[in-house]
Amino acid sequence: MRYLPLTPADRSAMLGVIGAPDIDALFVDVPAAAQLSAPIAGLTPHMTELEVERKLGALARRNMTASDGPFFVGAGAYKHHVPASVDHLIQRGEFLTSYTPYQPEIAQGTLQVLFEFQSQVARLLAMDVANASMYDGSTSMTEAVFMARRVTRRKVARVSSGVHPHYTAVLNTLTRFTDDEIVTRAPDFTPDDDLAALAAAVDADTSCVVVQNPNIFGHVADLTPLADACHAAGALLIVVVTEVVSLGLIKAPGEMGADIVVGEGQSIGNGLNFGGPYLGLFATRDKYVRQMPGRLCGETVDADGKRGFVLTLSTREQHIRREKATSNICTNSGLCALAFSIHMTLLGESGLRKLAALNHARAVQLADRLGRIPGVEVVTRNFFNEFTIRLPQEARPVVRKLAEKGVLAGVSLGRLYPDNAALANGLVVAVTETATDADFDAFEDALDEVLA
Amino acid sequence: MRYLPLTPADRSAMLGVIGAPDIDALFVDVPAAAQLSAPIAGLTPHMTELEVERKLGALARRNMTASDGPFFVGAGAYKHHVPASVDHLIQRGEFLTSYTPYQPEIAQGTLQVLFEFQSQVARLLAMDVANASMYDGSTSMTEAVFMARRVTRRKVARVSSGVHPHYTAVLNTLTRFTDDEIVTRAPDFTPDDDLAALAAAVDADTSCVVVQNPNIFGHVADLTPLADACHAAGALLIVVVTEVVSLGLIKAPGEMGADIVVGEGQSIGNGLNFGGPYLGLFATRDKYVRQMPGRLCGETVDADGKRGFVLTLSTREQHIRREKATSNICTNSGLCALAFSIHMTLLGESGLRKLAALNHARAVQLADRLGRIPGVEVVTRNFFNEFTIRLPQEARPVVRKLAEKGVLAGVSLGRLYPDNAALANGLVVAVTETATDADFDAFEDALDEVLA
Amino acid sequence: LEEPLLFEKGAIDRWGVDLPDVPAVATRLGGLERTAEIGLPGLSEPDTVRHYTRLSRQNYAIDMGIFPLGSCTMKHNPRLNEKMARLPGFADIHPLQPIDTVQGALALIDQLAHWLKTLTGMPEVAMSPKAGAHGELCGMLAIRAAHDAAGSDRRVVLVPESAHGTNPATAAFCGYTVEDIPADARGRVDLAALKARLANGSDVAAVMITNPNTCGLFEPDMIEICAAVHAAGGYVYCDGANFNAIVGRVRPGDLGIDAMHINLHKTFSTPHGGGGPGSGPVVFSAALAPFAPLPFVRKTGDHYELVEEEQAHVSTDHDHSFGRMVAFHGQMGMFVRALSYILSHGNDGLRQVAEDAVLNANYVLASLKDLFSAPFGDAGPCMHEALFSDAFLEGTGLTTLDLAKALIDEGFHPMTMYFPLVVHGAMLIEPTETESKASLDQLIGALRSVANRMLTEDANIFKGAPYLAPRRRLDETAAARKPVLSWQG
Amino acid sequence: LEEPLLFEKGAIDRWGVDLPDVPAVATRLGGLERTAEIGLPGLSEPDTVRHYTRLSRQNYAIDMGIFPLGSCTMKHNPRLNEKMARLPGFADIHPLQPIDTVQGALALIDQLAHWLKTLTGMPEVAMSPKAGAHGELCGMLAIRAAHDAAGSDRRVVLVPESAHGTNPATAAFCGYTVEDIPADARGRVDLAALKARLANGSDVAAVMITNPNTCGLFEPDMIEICAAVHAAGGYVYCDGANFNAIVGRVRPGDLGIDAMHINLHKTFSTPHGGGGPGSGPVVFSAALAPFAPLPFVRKTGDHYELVEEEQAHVSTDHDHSFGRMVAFHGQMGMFVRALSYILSHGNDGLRQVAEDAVLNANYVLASLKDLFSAPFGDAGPCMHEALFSDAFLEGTGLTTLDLAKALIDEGFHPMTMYFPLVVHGAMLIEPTETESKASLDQLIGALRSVANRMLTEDANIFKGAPYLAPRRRLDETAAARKPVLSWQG
Repeated sequence: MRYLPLTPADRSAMLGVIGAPDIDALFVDVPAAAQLSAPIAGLTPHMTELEVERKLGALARRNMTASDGPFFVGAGAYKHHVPASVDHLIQRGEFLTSYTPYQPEIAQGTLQVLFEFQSQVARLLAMDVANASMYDGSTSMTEAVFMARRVTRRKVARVSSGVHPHYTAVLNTLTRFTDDEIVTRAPDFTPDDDLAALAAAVDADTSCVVVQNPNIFGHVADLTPLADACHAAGALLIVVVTEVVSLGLIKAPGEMGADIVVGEGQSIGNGLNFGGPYLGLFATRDKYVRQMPGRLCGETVDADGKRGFVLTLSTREQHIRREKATSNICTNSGLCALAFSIHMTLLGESGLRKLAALNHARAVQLADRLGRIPGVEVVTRNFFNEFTIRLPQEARPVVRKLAEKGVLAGVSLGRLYPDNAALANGLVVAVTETATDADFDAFEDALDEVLA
Repeated sequence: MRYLPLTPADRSAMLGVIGAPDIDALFVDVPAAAQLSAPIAGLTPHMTELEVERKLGALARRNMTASDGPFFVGAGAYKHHVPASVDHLIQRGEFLTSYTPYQPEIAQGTLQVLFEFQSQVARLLAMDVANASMYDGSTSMTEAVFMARRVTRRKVARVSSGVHPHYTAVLNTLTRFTDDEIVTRAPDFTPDDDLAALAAAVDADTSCVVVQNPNIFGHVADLTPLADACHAAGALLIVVVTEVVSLGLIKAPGEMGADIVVGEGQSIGNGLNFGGPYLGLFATRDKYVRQMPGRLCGETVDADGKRGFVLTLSTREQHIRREKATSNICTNSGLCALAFSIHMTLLGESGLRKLAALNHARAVQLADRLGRIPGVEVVTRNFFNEFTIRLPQEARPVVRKLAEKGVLAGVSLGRLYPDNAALANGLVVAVTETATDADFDAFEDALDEVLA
Repeated sequence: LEEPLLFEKGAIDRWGVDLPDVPAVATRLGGLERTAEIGLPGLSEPDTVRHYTRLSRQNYAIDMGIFPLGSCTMKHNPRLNEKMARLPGFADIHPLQPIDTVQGALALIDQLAHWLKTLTGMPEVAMSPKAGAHGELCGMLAIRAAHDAAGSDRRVVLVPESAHGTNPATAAFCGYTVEDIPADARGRVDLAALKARLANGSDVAAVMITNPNTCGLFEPDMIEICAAVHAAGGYVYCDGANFNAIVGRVRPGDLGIDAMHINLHKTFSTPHGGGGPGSGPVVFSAALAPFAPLPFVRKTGDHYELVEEEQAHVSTDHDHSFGRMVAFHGQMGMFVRALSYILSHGNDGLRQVAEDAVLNANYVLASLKDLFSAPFGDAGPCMHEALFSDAFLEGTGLTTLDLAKALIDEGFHPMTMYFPLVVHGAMLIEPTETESKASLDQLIGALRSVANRMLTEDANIFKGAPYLAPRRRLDETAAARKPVLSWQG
Repeated sequence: LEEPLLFEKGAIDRWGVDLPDVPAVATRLGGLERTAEIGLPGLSEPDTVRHYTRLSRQNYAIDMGIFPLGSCTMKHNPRLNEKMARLPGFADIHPLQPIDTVQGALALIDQLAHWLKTLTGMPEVAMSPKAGAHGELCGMLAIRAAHDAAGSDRRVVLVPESAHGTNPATAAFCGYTVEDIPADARGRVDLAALKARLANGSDVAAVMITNPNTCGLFEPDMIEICAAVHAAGGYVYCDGANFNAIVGRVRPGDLGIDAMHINLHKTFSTPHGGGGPGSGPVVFSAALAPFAPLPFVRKTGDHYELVEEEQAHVSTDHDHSFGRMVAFHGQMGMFVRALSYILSHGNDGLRQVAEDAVLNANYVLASLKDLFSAPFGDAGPCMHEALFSDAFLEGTGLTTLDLAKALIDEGFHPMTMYFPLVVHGAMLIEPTETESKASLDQLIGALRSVANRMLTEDANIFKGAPYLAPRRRLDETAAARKPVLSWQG
């Protein structure tokens, strides 16, 4: 057992010190009926490293990776190029194998990183303050709705139809047994109607309006009028961002009046990983900071007056407040936040802006090409790096056929909204800096063939 | 330029401090005729990370790797499984990006590793003292011959026909302009004759006899009689080991009377890497230590009396002795030595013995299977994990045909000895712990087909 | 050299990535260009590597020494697991790719699910919860959904005082009122008191219990407790934080529990990473299985299917699912690491894990209980962690906190302090099975040395510790009073 | 906590790898079983990771700060290069696989060779030398072989005093007698003296010269020197250690040199790894090209061939090859890293490398020369490194060594000391292009502060430095007098 340092001689010496005849003597409290006397049947015995590598390698090879061919899948998770130094640095044992920094004297590395992360996120979202990360974008959004209830003492959350349907589903699940009332609308292809309808619906019972930008169809919109409507009614505007690279090019939610901004931070520094681990971003205005969920790192000084960092405002958290906590969350995505922060540092503002501009330009180029295919219509007018096209037939089988040709073409609205036949021909296509002209050619050719 | 921190503003500020009008002013000493005013033609401009990954990735994919199928290639480089923690640890910046430990106060990490490495190597080879590593096995062997000349003040080196022909070639190259006289014999399939002939040939002019164990054909032999013959004549016995895993199972050169032992350490901790970087091992008896080439790390104390380590006996080396140095070598294989030392630590003596036993048992199994193929003869009687078979036809084309079937079958003697027709049907087959029964089946089936 | 903040070191016109030129196109941003300065400093790659390398060196980590944190199970993180998680076939696949292109990923989830179900003796597992607390929520949502489906209106959840803080927080989140379960003198659930409460238990939806409990003790009455709760019409939720103590030796399903989360980073060694990510799959009894969340993996012949919302109504085995808990399918990266760890140990090795973890904890208990106050030290063996209190420091003016900080100067991370709350000045030490005897002897030696000095030397010395860490004691009160939560430069 | 030696910590019955059971077979070892204990201690994987992690933290490294080591060119090591070198298609191929199965590897070598030849303006390159000194040997062997082939019996090699120690060692190795070339007052080769020697130069086989030289200065007469040597029937070997200063701006071939090694780890940033591995390809002029060593890569159409010994006699372009220098084909792992670095910079970026390296060095020179003695500081700009002497410390009883050790306490690695030998108490500072202005300002500040204190404070304080490093000054004399070179426990 390569991970178990005790030798048989160690074990018997230690039993001697304890005064126990054998290891079973230490399990006396376990009822006899529940004691297992042998390894559990139906499971394999220990494997060598090489055997594990072979077994897992074989499973890995059964998946088509995002780098195996043309790739245009987005809808809440994006393939960007992550510099090699990011993965190198997050694998340093001092980051990888450290604990939550409850002992700040020997965790200043993690703490300073979290402080810098919070600062980067706040600026990126144009908000005052961000927390040290949450599980992912969807759970962050739910936490934001709860926070809005705490702040406004109202219970109706009105959710845009352009919010990622998985996010809305999570919100519905987690409010099933709370007092919150979630109002949703069926999605269609016209986001401006959606925003106008939301603005019109805000009322004195509304705790918050939740809107995504760019939304699930790729649309980007000016949220300022909606923010004004919310504030006029005493409600909060919650903005969800699932593609944070967009913020290098388009106005940030904070600039458009958002009160709480949540996001999925995977795009910066983190791989696709089949959906996790990802990185929930959460930011708000200074005045609401004591209602925020999640870990916060703050600046302070040590006994010698040196600047240092600590986890702070922990009286909001479950390990202190127990049933009165703002959230039951007690883990963040520390390592993903580190990767985000390193990648953001490598980009810097100028790099982020260039990366965002590149994503947009490439998306425009592909949209123009696809729009010229007979029967294909680009539905999204204004977008960042993702847009929706309407095909002349149901999109979901088309996506499968394109995959057989080696092209991962995007996410069909049929997969996201299986019960909404009006959307069935829609396909959401994402384009990042990793797509080449050859990828565009392959996509176009394959789509031509499948539709022919 | 992601690796260049200076901004245009930095550059002009610095030129101001220097008092130079522009960068060209700093290159005034370069004759105008040699000044290039623009980037050199015929070369590409800078690439992004992604572009480099794509370009080099495409080259990498044009090679058949040792893990792509059944693999039995050895002859001086061996595929063993290296635990993941080895590569993780050698990539720690403190090891990877540190300099030669000339400032011992801030290089104790590297120095203690070298001290432990020297200790491990000395024990593995059953010698008194080992150096901190050299370029590779072949250059180590040449250095050993030079050292024998310094020790004995004689100049004839007698080289076994079982020494790797590349090693002998290197020796011949590097002694072309020295006083050394290298006596070699044409190889054949009968190693015992070779050893007996060497023992008989040792005379008063002989500085050393150089013999490899296991030799290039896989033979393992008792070198004690040869050692006795050398010592009786005042010559040194130099033993070369190219597969150090063998020393977990077979008697070490030091146990058979060797005076200098050199080896290729790649097998432990290091990948195949198409031939480099590898790791030269070099060990000898205490009495010869001041004639040793290469870096040495020794124990000492610091000003507070604490144990510490330093590079020592550097008066032997070129940066001090200049033209009187024992060798012109001023680099070792520090990082490869680190990988060796970590892997050896993970193995420990019991692990090394088990690994060696496993290699041998698998080789015996394959030899038995191949020996049953009509027309195939296993030539090597006693061996570790590598043996020679004689095919009914020239082996070199057979190897190529097997490669087309996805089987990398070994090294043909025709490749190693292109001018020796008597050996042309020979194939050297190596078997390590990485070969599976399915690999055996595939090899046997493919060979059957090719020979049919 | 002190490492400055990124914001003091970088600048918005510095960067460490090269990007190709941007093609000229007519933008389609609807006039929403971001024009104001964002304020994100960049660094060249060399400076970036140095910044984070230097920062990392301010941290303590498992790779440097023991983390004797009770209840946290900080064990060795094998590098094989990191390597496996980075295989492109796992790391570079999108959660919404067509199902036919991710069969290997679904197979991996299915195999891990099989191990978790078999090791716990439970028929169903929900893989998607993102962390232990999220798993708790998953379990309690299932319990609430089951009661609702049965038309039951129970609103009380019983939780022992010694529970993790997440337990009451989670119960409250599901709309339950929390009541304490009393403990007996040996640190276990007071069975008689519990039975008395259950006698009028028609309002009790569930009992949440940690076993082995947070005092490091196995609940010997667990089977009886479960039977009593079931008899009263409730469910038993088990906090699985301490599964490491019993994995391979005891199946929680055999005790009668209905739901339990498993912290993959604890028992199955996914790295903690300074605070996450975690992963908290939840196993369910047959009674709760129909209420498990979506999505889940279903195997039909050789083909794996991912059942998401849309198909739920055609599923027969999950037709009461309470819904989706996360956007995609859970912490795949953690699944790979956990399965790599599990396969490396096998059923024999995992059993050894529990045995060595318990042996190590009892060795620490036996080696310290003459000097440290061990509240339950004479009540028999502990499980995987040993509980002490600061009663032995009475009169010195020093506390658990001072001892912890002094331990930092000895080169160790402190133990868990002031938890569980049921013991005054608690110190909870969990060595885990990946510590050698030599490592434990060092820790024991340091603890004894510090404790002896605290009993004999000037208390003020210890009030000032640590002295040798990157920072001295930090002013947490000032940080909270006037929070500075982001760079204001 | 001090980290003990592996031999104090491990044991022969401990291990950190699992291996499958060994099949029972009749061994074929001829009775050569190793029976005596070997004495190799093992550790579990957790303890192994901890041992080496702790040891690593005793090191200084580029990832932590500047290495201002003149002549060593310690620059940032991009992690992309490490990633590329680990692609299985490069890392997991055997040097003796059939040529058809390694076409990508040979193509890579060919591409790197193309870059090296084009950057140096030389028509041939030998890729196999394993390090800079090995490359020197390669170059000098080719020179010797060329003279021998021409029937010339020249036996003298001229080398400047300021040369790297490897130069005379290499010349001697090839059977040559070494004579010094004098330097002029500006630290350059004394052209008149050299010409005078070459006037009777029929015994001169070659001149070995470093350019930019080890004083950090470009030899302005280089073209004339080469012409004079050639006129005298000799060859010019150029030590390429300082190629970083001119890469992309000057092609050595344009200066007239005949052979030059290139330290890939210096100019092209393969990691130094605490002392190696290196890689030292050698470029050759047309005159020496036929004598280049085997093996080499030859491209025919789209197919790459590896020409090894056996084919040498059918080759037309290498029929005078002096033979094989290493067992296989050179440092493939380093080739991949170097090409990754080269492609990342491109021809424009490499030129910028030289410019920034020279700019950084001149900035250091300009910022220190008022305080430090700069022997050639007024003679014009330096190239990529700045040379100082300890003359300014005269009378204090302190030396370059003391300053270096004091710098350690400031958090920096010292500069190169006592080299080149032509300057008393030399301090040679090479920042490289990957240091930022802020990093240089920190170093300059520390150097000025230390120097000022050395001029004013008690000398004994500095004799005792370093105080803050993992170790104080080590007794090197004791280590050499009675060497302890391996564990004797």
